Amino acid sequence: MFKKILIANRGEIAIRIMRACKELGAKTVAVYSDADKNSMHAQLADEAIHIGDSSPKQSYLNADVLIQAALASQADAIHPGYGFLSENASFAGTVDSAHLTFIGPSADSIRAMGDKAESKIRMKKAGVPTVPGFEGLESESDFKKAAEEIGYPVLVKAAAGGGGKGMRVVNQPEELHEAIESARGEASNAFGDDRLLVEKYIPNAHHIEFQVFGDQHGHLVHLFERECSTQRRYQKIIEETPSPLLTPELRKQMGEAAVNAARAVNYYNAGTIEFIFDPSLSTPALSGDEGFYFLEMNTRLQVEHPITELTTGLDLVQWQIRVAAGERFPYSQEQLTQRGHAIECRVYAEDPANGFFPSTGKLLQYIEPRGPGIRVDSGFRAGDEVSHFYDPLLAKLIVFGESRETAIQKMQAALREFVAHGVTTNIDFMQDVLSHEDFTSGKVSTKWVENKFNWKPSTPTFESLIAASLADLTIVNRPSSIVNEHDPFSPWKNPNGFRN
Amino acid sequence: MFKKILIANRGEIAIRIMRACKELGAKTVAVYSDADKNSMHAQLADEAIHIGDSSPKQSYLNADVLIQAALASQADAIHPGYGFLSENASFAGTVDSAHLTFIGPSADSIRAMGDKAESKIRMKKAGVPTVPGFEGLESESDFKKAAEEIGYPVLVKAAAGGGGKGMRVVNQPEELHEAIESARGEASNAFGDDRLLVEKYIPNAHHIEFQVFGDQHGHLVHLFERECSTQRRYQKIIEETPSPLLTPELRKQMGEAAVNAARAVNYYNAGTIEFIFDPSLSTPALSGDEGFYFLEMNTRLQVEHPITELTTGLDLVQWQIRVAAGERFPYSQEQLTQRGHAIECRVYAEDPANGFFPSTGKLLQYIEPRGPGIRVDSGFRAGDEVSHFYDPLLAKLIVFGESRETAIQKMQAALREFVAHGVTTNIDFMQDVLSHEDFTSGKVSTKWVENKFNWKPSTPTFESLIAASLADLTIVNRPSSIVNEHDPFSPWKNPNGFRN
Amino acid sequence: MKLIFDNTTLDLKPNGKSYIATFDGKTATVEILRTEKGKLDLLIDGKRVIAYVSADNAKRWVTVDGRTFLLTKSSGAKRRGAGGDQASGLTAPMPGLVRSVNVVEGESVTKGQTLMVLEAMKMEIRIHAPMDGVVKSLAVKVGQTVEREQELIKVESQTSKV
Amino acid sequence: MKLIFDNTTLDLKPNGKSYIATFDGKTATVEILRTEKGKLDLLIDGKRVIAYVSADNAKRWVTVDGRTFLLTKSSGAKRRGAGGDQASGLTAPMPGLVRSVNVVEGESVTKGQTLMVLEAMKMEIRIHAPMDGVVKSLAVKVGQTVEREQELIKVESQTSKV
Repeated sequence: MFKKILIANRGEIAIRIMRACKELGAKTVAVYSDADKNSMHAQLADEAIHIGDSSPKQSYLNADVLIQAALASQADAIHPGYGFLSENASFAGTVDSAHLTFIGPSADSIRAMGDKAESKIRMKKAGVPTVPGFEGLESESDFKKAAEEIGYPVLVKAAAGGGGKGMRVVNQPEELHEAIESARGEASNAFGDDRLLVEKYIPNAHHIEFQVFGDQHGHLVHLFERECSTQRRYQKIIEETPSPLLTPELRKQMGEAAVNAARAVNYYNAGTIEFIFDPSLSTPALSGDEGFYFLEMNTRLQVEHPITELTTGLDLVQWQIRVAAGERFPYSQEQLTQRGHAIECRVYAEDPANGFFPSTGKLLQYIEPRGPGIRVDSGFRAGDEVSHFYDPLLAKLIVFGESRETAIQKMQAALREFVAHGVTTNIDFMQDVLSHEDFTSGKVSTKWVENKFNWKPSTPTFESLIAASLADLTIVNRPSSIVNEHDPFSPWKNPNGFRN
Repeated sequence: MFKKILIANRGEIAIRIMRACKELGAKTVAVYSDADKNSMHAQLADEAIHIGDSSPKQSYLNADVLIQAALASQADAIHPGYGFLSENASFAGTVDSAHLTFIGPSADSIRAMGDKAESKIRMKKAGVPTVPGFEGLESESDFKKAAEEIGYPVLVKAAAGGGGKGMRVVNQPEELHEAIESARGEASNAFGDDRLLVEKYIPNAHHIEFQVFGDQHGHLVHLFERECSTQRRYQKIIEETPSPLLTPELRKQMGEAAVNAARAVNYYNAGTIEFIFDPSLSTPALSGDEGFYFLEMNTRLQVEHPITELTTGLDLVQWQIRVAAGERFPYSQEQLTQRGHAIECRVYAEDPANGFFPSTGKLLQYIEPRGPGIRVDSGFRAGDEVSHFYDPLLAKLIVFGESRETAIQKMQAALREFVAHGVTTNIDFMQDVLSHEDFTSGKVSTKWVENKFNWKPSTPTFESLIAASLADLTIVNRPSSIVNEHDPFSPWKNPNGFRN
Repeated sequence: MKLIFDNTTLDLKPNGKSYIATFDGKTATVEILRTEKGKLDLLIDGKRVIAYVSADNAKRWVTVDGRTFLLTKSSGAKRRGAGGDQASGLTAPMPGLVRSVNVVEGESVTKGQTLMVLEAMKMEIRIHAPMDGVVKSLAVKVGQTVEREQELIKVESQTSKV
Repeated sequence: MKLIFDNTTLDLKPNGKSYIATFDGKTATVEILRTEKGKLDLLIDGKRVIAYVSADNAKRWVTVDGRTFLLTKSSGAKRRGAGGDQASGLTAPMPGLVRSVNVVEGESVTKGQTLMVLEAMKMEIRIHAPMDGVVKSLAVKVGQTVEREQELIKVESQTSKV
């Protein structure tokens, strides 16, 4: 086992990793930027090393300075967390070259999954379903044939595309001609490349991913799925497991596909296979189509890993460290089981009424919910500053319940207990998502928040106006009595300066 | 389901129950004594009713005032928690008479298990093993015969006994005569009753209990065991599940005995069958003796119920409320499984170096550990007063790990993070118990703390003296800067008085 | 006394130990059970209400019954910009990079039209015209980094030109 | 400067930004990285040490490395009772009820002997003789309730009688 581990990350995930290190008896080294000099993650580590100014490029993305910090502190391994350099193959390689252990997959696995087009071809070869489609089509009759083979509706889209440009949904053969013409024109204008492809169009696509886990001795399993369809701006905000959509057969089939996908790149450590899922194919066997399609692989710990931990009983971060140290992962696929239901809500400092625009400021009050079955992974305390330099994730609120229904009830109770003042948050927004009948019936697809959920913040209640008024009368007028600046966990008073 | 539930208890268990009520959509009514007027449990409820002065007899043990509070607040049910009136059959009856629901077993079940001697006879009839022994013996040859039938060592003890008086361990027949004489004399002096009984003596007895759960429709199951042998002053301080001593066969056998015991009193709701366990009979079948013996039944929620919740995935308090409302408990014995390992440490305000003498005072600092797999059930915040009126339990620290080993590691890390200043606690003591090889090898019996573990607090380290000195130099001399009296969770400032 | 939050006025009258609150035709009797830093324990028409309140200048964050509201307290004087502003200066909501400027000075714009795009926190931030009008001045150009609250562009209301 | 906790004396000398601490023949260089209410972040001989410290009059609770110590700070003057006391008054450690008094005034007692039993928090609390001696006075009787710190009994040292 490692004696000392450097955590090349910040915030809640750095803290989560440190706890696992401490339980395994390994010392921890935190790194921090200028903006993070007062942050919780720097305080909880056995050592904290300053690595640069606030911009990620000058700190958490600076491979050289991270390696130097690891060598200087005599760490023997680096955990990259998620984001930043976690999926950077060359960083993983550099860590190896410095005779340190990278707590993650091999640089080769990261590289193989890093190129999205290449990886899709690789997955097809490995027999993993990808979205049915055809490339390299020339004549309109080629397109027609392809569309018929796929089955309507189809999507005509620019091969070079992205961001919805050069993309047309075609519901029936009569619409095909015009769709090709207009998409080709738009593609040509936008990308200087008028090649088009045709693929299956999935109107109410869900995002369902599978956690995979492997050791360095060739043992590879999946740890079941996570339903991550509640998204805004293509980013997940609510995740749950099990998915309300999967049958046991489908779960088995998708799990096997996930393991095959990971095996195709000789994967070890924790990874996630993301699938697009078509809920209209509730009986895929009849349609001759799997109904799920490889999207991409995340070759690192996932933000939403806690819901898998709660339902499988495993500590994924401890196992990441153990298998990186060469240990075998001891559970066979048959020994692994799902139990109960877990939901994660990502509490963001952002304004759902204003395009989910990030909100920055000082946390005037910050009270996390607590209680049986509630887990909060966070890196903030009252008095902390939410800066614009990093992701505005305040906390991951995770609950466990015996059933989906009780988990939703627990999450609602927990969200109602969460107090965060000083920034705008999505707490009220998520309460309303969770109580929407589309959510409770499992019908929320990846575009639902943008296309269907027309959220408005509630107008201030009589009670809230009374409270604000009485606070002014009884508290506000006494200097600094509302704001918690005397909180014992508020930022360091820093009378003696901080050692860099 | 109930609309409003009165919780006839205080502290951590009152809060635990309130959370379950909130998740089930029921309003909560707290009750509080004078000493508890600033306590957390009174603040977290939807309503709080003052019920009397600080002495339990005048408040939490006052059945009349509790019923009045329930009726006045229009509650439709009363949850008694543990302790206080929870095992008082006449209280349960009075609740029924007031047309309120008692969240617990029937008054008859409580009564049947309340008389320890009667319940033992009842258990024997039901085929539940009790400690082998004989009563009503007259001549020394009767005693000899009985001792031989039981097998040495045996215990000769006063039938009217208690507190170790009139009790002799007899290892071989030659010692019997003198033991009878001296025990008889002592019994006569102490109790005015010289009757003696002989029973099996178990040198390194363990305390292993089984959680049972039943609904009002006759369905009754067990939820596996809890090993509660780490005790001081006959009170549990560390509990874990599974027990490191049980084989699957023995677990099944004891579980069935527990269900039989509960069925014999037509039990429903949550209950616990406590067994004395003899670890020397590792292959009980060979000895013709079960190796486990009914001790008593606790007809209420157990303090240590959280470890069962973590390993079975069930919320016992929610189920208590549901079955009290008439719901069926939906799981068959076969559907219930244990997963992973859970440990509970009871953090007490007490001095292990001084006979575990309770410690009272104001919590100058109070920081609970947190993180994945850590649950803290508590009713205190920094600034709160630990009074002498009630049990000095500060918090229940509960951890979950995949294995016993990882759970112990997690508990050690969590105890090290726990900061409680202002009272003496057993935190350091428990760290040393957990790292003792007798504990890690599962050999701690109920008398181990008193008879074998010779604990001494560590002497202050150089580092602690340096810290105390520098604190004085840099902090203490600024007025009130060490003590957290500005903590936002400190006791109410109470500028407007409190409504009774 | 009257307290104004955003556009709403609440009237609060002491009444013995309690207060009578009036707002929008509704009336409630309020009693303060306790207060502590940032937290109020109230009895509103006999119902216990726990409220968390934080202040930052005129801003008030209030959490009641699991919902959080951001109110702006007004001194009671005329509210800023209410019908008064003719030229509106738009400022950067956070530090970032000017990625595109879509208009030129003197150009007519319609309410909601994208005037420029900033990049900050890996997001595109679109600066929209607050009203129909004319671009009076451009304070930044493409590629420039801007600070929070830095002025970006001034749009003059069309109504003032007519 | 010298600081005395219980029976131990620590010497602390400023040395530029740091301090040199000496105790029981050991020496360490200490630097304060940060302080906040009740918490110190120190560098002791290059090792980072987080310490929680709370004060209540002369008492200091210190938690370092997961262990908590209760120290009593001394002003440096002679410690109370060190060899001086001849008659020892025993007080109630917490409020309770006197359940039994096992001695009478004038009775000879031996160190450790149970003098009386209190009942508090459902526990029996035994009051033991702190030394060999004679019961000088009894301040309470059976059935009486006592407050914390209330005097119960006075025992006079035998040595002073010889």
